[in-house]
Amino acid sequence: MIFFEGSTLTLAQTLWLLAPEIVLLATGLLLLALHALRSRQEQEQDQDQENERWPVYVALGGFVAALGAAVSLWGCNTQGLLAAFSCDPFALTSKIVALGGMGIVALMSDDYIRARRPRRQAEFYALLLFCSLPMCLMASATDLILIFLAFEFLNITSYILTGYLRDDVRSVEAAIKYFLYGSTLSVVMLFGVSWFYGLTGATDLRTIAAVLIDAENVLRPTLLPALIFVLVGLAYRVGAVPFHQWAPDAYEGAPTPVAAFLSVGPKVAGFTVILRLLLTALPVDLVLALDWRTLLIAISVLTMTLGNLVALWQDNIKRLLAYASIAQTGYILIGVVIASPRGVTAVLLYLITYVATNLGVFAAVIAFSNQTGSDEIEDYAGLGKRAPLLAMGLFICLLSLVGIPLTAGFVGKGYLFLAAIEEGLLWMLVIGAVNHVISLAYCWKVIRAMYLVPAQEEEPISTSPMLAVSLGITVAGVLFIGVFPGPFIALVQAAAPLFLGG
Amino acid sequence: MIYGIPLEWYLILAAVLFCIGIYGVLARRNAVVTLMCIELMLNAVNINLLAFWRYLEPGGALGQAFVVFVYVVTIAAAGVGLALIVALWRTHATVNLEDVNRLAG
Amino acid sequence: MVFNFNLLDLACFIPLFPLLAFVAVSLYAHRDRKLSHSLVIGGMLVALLLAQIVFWRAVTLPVGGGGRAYESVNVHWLVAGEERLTLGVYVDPAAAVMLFIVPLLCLTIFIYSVGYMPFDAPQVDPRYSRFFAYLSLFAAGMLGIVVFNNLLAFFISWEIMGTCAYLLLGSWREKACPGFDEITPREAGLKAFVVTKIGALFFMLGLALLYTEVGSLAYRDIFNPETLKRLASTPFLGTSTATVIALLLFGGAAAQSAQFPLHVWLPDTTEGPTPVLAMIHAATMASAGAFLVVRAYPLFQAAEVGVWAIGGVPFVAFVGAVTALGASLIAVVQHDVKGMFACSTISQLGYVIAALGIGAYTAGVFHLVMHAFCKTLLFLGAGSVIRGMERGRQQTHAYEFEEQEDAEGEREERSFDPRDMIDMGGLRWRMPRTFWAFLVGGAALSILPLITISFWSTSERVQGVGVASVNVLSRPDFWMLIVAAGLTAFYTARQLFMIFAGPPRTGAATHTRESAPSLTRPLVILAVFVVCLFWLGIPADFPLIGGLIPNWFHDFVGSAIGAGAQSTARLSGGGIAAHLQFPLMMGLAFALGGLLVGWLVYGLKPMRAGEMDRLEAGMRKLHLGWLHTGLRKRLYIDWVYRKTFVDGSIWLADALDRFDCGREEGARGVLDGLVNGVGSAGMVLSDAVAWFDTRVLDALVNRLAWVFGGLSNVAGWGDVHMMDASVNWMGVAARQVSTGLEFFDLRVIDGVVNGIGKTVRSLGGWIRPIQTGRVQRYLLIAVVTILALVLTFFMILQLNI
Amino acid sequence: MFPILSVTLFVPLAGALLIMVIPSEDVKTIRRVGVAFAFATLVLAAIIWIGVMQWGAGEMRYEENYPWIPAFNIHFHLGVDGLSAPMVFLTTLLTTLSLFYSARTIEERVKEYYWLFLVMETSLLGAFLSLDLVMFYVFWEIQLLPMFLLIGVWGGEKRLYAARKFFIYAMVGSVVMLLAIIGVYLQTGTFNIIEAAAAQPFYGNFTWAGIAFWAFFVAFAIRTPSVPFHTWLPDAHTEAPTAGSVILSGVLLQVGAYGLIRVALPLFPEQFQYFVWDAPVIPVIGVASIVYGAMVCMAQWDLKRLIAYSSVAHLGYVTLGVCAAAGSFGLLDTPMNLNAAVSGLNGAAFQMFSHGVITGGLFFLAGMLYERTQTRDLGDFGGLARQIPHYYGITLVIAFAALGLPGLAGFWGEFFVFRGTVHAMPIVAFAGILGILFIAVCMLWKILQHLFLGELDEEKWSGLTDVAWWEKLTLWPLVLIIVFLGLYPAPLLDSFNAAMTTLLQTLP
Repeated sequence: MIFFEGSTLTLAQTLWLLAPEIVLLATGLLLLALHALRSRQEQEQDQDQENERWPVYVALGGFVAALGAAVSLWGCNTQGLLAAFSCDPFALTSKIVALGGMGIVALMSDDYIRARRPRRQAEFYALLLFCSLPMCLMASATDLILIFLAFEFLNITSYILTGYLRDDVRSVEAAIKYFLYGSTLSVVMLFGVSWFYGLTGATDLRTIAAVLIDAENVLRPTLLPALIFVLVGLAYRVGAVPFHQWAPDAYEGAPTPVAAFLSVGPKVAGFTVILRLLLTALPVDLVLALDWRTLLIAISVLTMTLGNLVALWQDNIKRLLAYASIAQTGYILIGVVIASPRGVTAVLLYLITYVATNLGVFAAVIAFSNQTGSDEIEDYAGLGKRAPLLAMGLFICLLSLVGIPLTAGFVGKGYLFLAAIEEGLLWMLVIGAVNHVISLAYCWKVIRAMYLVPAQEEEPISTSPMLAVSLGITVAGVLFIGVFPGPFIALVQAAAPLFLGG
Repeated sequence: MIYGIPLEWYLILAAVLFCIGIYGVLARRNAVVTLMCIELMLNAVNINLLAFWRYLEPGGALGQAFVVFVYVVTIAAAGVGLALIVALWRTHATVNLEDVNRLAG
Repeated sequence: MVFNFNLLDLACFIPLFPLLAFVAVSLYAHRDRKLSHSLVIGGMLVALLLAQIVFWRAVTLPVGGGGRAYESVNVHWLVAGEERLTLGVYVDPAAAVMLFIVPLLCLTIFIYSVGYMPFDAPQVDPRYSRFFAYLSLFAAGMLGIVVFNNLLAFFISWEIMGTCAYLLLGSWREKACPGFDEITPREAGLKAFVVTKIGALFFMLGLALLYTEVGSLAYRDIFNPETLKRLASTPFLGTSTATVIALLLFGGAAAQSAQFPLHVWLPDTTEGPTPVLAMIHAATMASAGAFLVVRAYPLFQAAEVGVWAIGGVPFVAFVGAVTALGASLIAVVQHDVKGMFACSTISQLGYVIAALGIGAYTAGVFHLVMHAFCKTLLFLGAGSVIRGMERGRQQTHAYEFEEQEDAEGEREERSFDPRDMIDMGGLRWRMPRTFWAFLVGGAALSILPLITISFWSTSERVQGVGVASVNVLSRPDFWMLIVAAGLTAFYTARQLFMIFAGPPRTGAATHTRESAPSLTRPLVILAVFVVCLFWLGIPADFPLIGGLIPNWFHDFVGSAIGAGAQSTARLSGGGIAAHLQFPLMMGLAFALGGLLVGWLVYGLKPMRAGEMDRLEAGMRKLHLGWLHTGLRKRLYIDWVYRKTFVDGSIWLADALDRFDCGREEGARGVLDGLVNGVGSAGMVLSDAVAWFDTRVLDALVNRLAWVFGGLSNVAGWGDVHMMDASVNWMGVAARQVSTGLEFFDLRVIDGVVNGIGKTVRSLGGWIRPIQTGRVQRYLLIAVVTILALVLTFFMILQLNI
Repeated sequence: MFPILSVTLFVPLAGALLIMVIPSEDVKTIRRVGVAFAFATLVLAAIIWIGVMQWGAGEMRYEENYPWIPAFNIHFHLGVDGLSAPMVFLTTLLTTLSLFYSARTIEERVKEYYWLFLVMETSLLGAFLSLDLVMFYVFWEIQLLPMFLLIGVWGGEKRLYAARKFFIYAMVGSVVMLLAIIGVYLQTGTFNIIEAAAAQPFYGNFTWAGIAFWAFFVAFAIRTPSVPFHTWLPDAHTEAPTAGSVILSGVLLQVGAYGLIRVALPLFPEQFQYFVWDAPVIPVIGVASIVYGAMVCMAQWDLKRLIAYSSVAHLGYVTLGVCAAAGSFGLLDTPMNLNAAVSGLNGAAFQMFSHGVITGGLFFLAGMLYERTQTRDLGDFGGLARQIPHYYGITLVIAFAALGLPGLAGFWGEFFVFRGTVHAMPIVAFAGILGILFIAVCMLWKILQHLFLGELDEEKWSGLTDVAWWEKLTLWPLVLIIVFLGLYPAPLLDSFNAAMTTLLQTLP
């Protein structure tokens, strides 16, 4: 609370609270402008911008700046001060996570994009920035309208990113499917939102909560379907079964960096929205809370089991990762169901570890496919010989994905299950354990290919510096979180309860 | 405005539109038609919002604002959707969704 | 304790030197044969000197006078919780006596084997020094048994001896050279080890129990009267602890000294080289078993009341008597010199055990000592005879090369065994020294039983069950021992006459010469000892010669259990009642009778060349041929064991192995399969089913193969005679049982695994096709779900939950 | 105070990191560095053991306790007493020997091999040293990965199958244990093993205590391994490289047994006693492992498989010994029962140590033979005693030790286990004693007879060479330890005895 006294904010302060979003927006526009200029120059003296790196640097600069802004805001808590927008530790945590993740995505998409659409790099990074913007907004939004806007914003930009290789059959197909599925379900959600508005006469979450606490038993019958619609939309956003089916196709078809983005960005944003919406608008002491918790429990069990089981079948690593991340969604939902500060902490912690882990895996996958142009698991044979470091990084990240001790994944899962037991969800624990064992199996599939199966061809795989850096960062993060989880736990524990209690 | 038309009618109309939209999205094979159906659903939502606004809190501006935002979003979505359909035509030489099933399993 | 040096402390160095010799030879000296055997002999020589010092010291001191034993040099050894067990030496009369004989015998045997082992024959080349190293370790083990102060160290030394026996027998000859009963030396070694190991396991359990009960294994703790009383009074497993322990220890002793159910290993050891036999049978190993009973005698006494009796005879005594009788019966029909001695060893040890069982402590110990001497003497003599025969045979060959060899020679060629007494004869003039040694040994051997039997005369307190004194004539064990005495005398005579009397029956026998002095000198020494020692232990009231010299041995050894004083008292008391004279007379009569019969059958008219063994001929004439074969085959006991235990356990092992992990490809075991099933159900669902199928099929095939195998076996065995059939039936039963078990488990558990696999597969098969790749299907699913949810919740509302 | 434990724990890790930066072409340096670091650890371990004996092995010595994850009061807590000090020593000894031996035998991917091995040493040491359940679990799980890679990369032809089975088994075990650990934490609020034992988790709530106990027990039984959780062992051993199976059987299995004594027994004495006495499941498991393992061992023809099954049987004695102690929980007031229980545990611990040394030696021998002849089928050999006498001699000693010959190290464990068992549960003892017989038969009949006795196949094995100097250097330390401990077990026994007496006396 450095700089707010009194109950109102000056315009400057308000803008300052929006700093990360503004930075992102500005950088994105800057990129586009520069691109326009460069391409005009190019037409004048027709030089090639094949190997130009400036877009990625600008984008990274933007992400770093936004990250810095978010960090600099750390500690302020404006709940109730602003309409529709709250800048509290919870939001900031998820913003930091999201922005960090997106930064790494930008870092590792460099070679990929330059190799495929050299002339359109700037647009790509601009789109990445424009994707991050709604994610930040979703983290802070406390009003249904803003939530919906950010939600759609994220949808649209990610459709474009998915279809970014517009000459690639698979990319376009993935995009169109994603588009149809996503927009339909978001309309469904919107329908629900409209009913929320109609029934409570408000779109601000706290007001809704207030109304509901008074008149719940009157509203409940009519509100339930609306609630279901909203939940369905959110479930689609985080890729929960049975609203997950867009994910595998989109991941497989999309450009790999975009798949990486899809696997982290929407999830982080979606879960922050889920937490904020459900816990603020439908607090646990309502009967409706019982409803959505029941619903989410079912979804979560379904999600983790199905995700793991189907992941066993995949031969394409991107699809495998898609199902793996679906399963992760199932785990995280446990934390949502717990619906207590500890649960929120668990979710945030899990999101941190998940982002680090997943991005690491994707970095390795990108590095591999940049060299070999393949995503099939059997082509990973002998990777341990061909690129020992790359293989080791992928190995560690996979272990973290499964949740082996001394990796981030273990911390996340451990904390989550601990919280679950404390809430008395023992059977959750059992299912989680079973799934843990199943998840070992597909992890083993990749490890086996990398280390145990002899390689077809021997020539070593070199990793470009950008990818090496991003892989290094993620692996270091994974290990660091795994070995010294203390500070992170403290962080999220500080962040979690504020928006509940306030 | 009080022409005796109760709120429920609007709501039912919206629901019906919504269902038609859903039906179209599910049943029609042509991508463009599907897109239109999505628009239809969005409009159903708009009707909802406006009706609620008009009947519950005619004083406020919340509902209208919401509708405006929804329009914006609708247009953006439509633009992206059409662009994607064009790309689909360019790559697959079809807009029949039944034929777009390379990615499966 | 304050350390005041006592000559008896030297006892702790006695086992040390042979051990050092072993280490030195096996690590360093094994390249040089001379060096190695001189090292071994030197070590044993030092041991002998120390042993003599200790012995005489013990005799002159009143060691054990009134049951006091000397104990010293206590090293911290074992702990368990608070209690401590120390390692030290313990000298009491029995130990002293053993210290007198063991090093002596071992030394003679060592020296003998230097001469006996063909020094330059190539096939023994690399193992010559190994042989001596093992011998030395063997002796070290025996000495350890004698001197240590607790049963655990006793046990360790005991097992070391067993191992040496295995090594000496097993690794001696590489070639499979079937002897009389078709068993190769290394099989014999394995058999010896395993059978004695069984005994050792009983022993070990006994020790464990005793350790737990008493909290120590030192003799001073376990043999003090209060402890014994407590053990005898605490109930355990339906009887008293003392009894259980005693029985377990006796199990060990019975195996080691080849008592009836566990005697099977000893006869086969005859495949080994003769000095080893002398070690095993006489000097060390087999005697150790009896010595265990001597050691634990107080425990046995404490337990005796509890030990069940058979026909009024204490269990221990009964086993001893049965063994004595049966073994001497078997010995009667042997043709193999060593084989016969082996059987006689068994029966003599049976006497010792029986003596101890009926409470004849001193008689038992004396019998043990004397048997050690006689049997060493006889084995060495036999060795000399065998060497003689071999050399004779070589000469025959040289001889036959010059002139045309006749059919006779060829027949020898085919079946010549230098140990077969049928081929001997007339060696009396060709090997005089050996003959005299043999004569002394044989005479002593045939007299020995009287020592035990005489106990019934010398002692009032015959150990009956509950009864203080019973009429011996009503005692089965008495009669068994009496008969065995007669048989002993008979087979001794038979052997003497067959080997030495009459004309030589083969060319080999004809060309036999006296062995080298290195072989005969030990014989002479031993013979002298045998003759002298006998006088020490003659029971005081032996007819004619009794009491000529005071029965020093009885006083000295008996004092350990406080029997000495009483005996001397009775000596002063003078003559004894007639009914007590009777058993001894009877025994004497039987012994002499046996000798007489022997002389009548074999001595009166010596056997001719090519003549069938008279005994066998006679029995065939009496239609007792089956009995003869049975005796030659040692009453089929070994064979029954092999058919049931050995084969049974091997079958069971194979069955379990299949059950566990299946050796053949495709036929994975059940446990393994279960695990793999779960594992791969989670992992590679697609190949799971094919894999299970193959496995079920394989299981089926295996099963059929097993059953057919079993059937064909039954068919094949149909026509064998009675015992064979029954035994094999047991074998088949065992096999079929294990088969059935395995099959059952294969079927059942496979079923389970199959189930898991199928369900998970169907699960996957159900899930996967959802991802059709058609976006509208996806949406359909989504919408349907939504409707379903809405409906459900409306239901819930209606039920207003 | 000088943090000797954490230094010992991290020296191998430092070695691993150092090796990572050495270029993989420079094989010689890599080997030197690896052996040097392993040896340094060995020296440290010896110092630790001596120190522990010096200060009294009953208590935890050299304790180090720093908060690690304060949120859950997880601590970086090391400590060593008379039980763990010998195991630490064993670990470092076997690792040193293995690395020294591998320096001559591992040719491909030396760099990875060495640093994996050192990482594994750290994790093994950690399991023995840690007094915090989470640390124990973490190290427990970390151990699996290097071993998994050792089997999978440097293994034999069926290595994929073996590695997979090993991985799945181990993971199942550790997941179960993790659940149990969490349960204990929620009950007692601490991960500290000692405090948790003092707090007696789930005290009075028998069902939950039973569940937690079984979770622990199954995890340890899989690792130990007890029948029927043992089937991963033979394949893992058969396929693993020589040094790998040495460590696997010598140390990795002991971690399970160690956990049984260190964690399962003190935390859940009541349940343990219940399942030993009232519902005698665990004795049955122990006896089954012994007899069943021994019998299956008798049927093997593959040398390494045979040794693997023999170690199943050997570790059954450990289970039995712990049973003896657990069975007498509550009756420990009389000195007789206390001493019996203590010597049961002594036997178990002694068996762990001696089994590590003996089976390690056996696997070294098997590996040497395999590297010379490329076959492990016992049927192919015979009469080697003449060809390779030195090898024969060493094999004699180790094989006799393996069959528990008195006077060699293998005997004491079995004897004390029976001394603990025979009075409390005679039936179990009588059944278990069969195992010794079968093991004896298969050692003598299968190994000694088929390898060394009988006819020598001249044209096949005439080229066979006797053990080389480095192999002697690898084997002789083990042989010396075996003989020394066999004749004079006091040093090791005192150490165990002190720790076990304390453990049993501190049971509530």
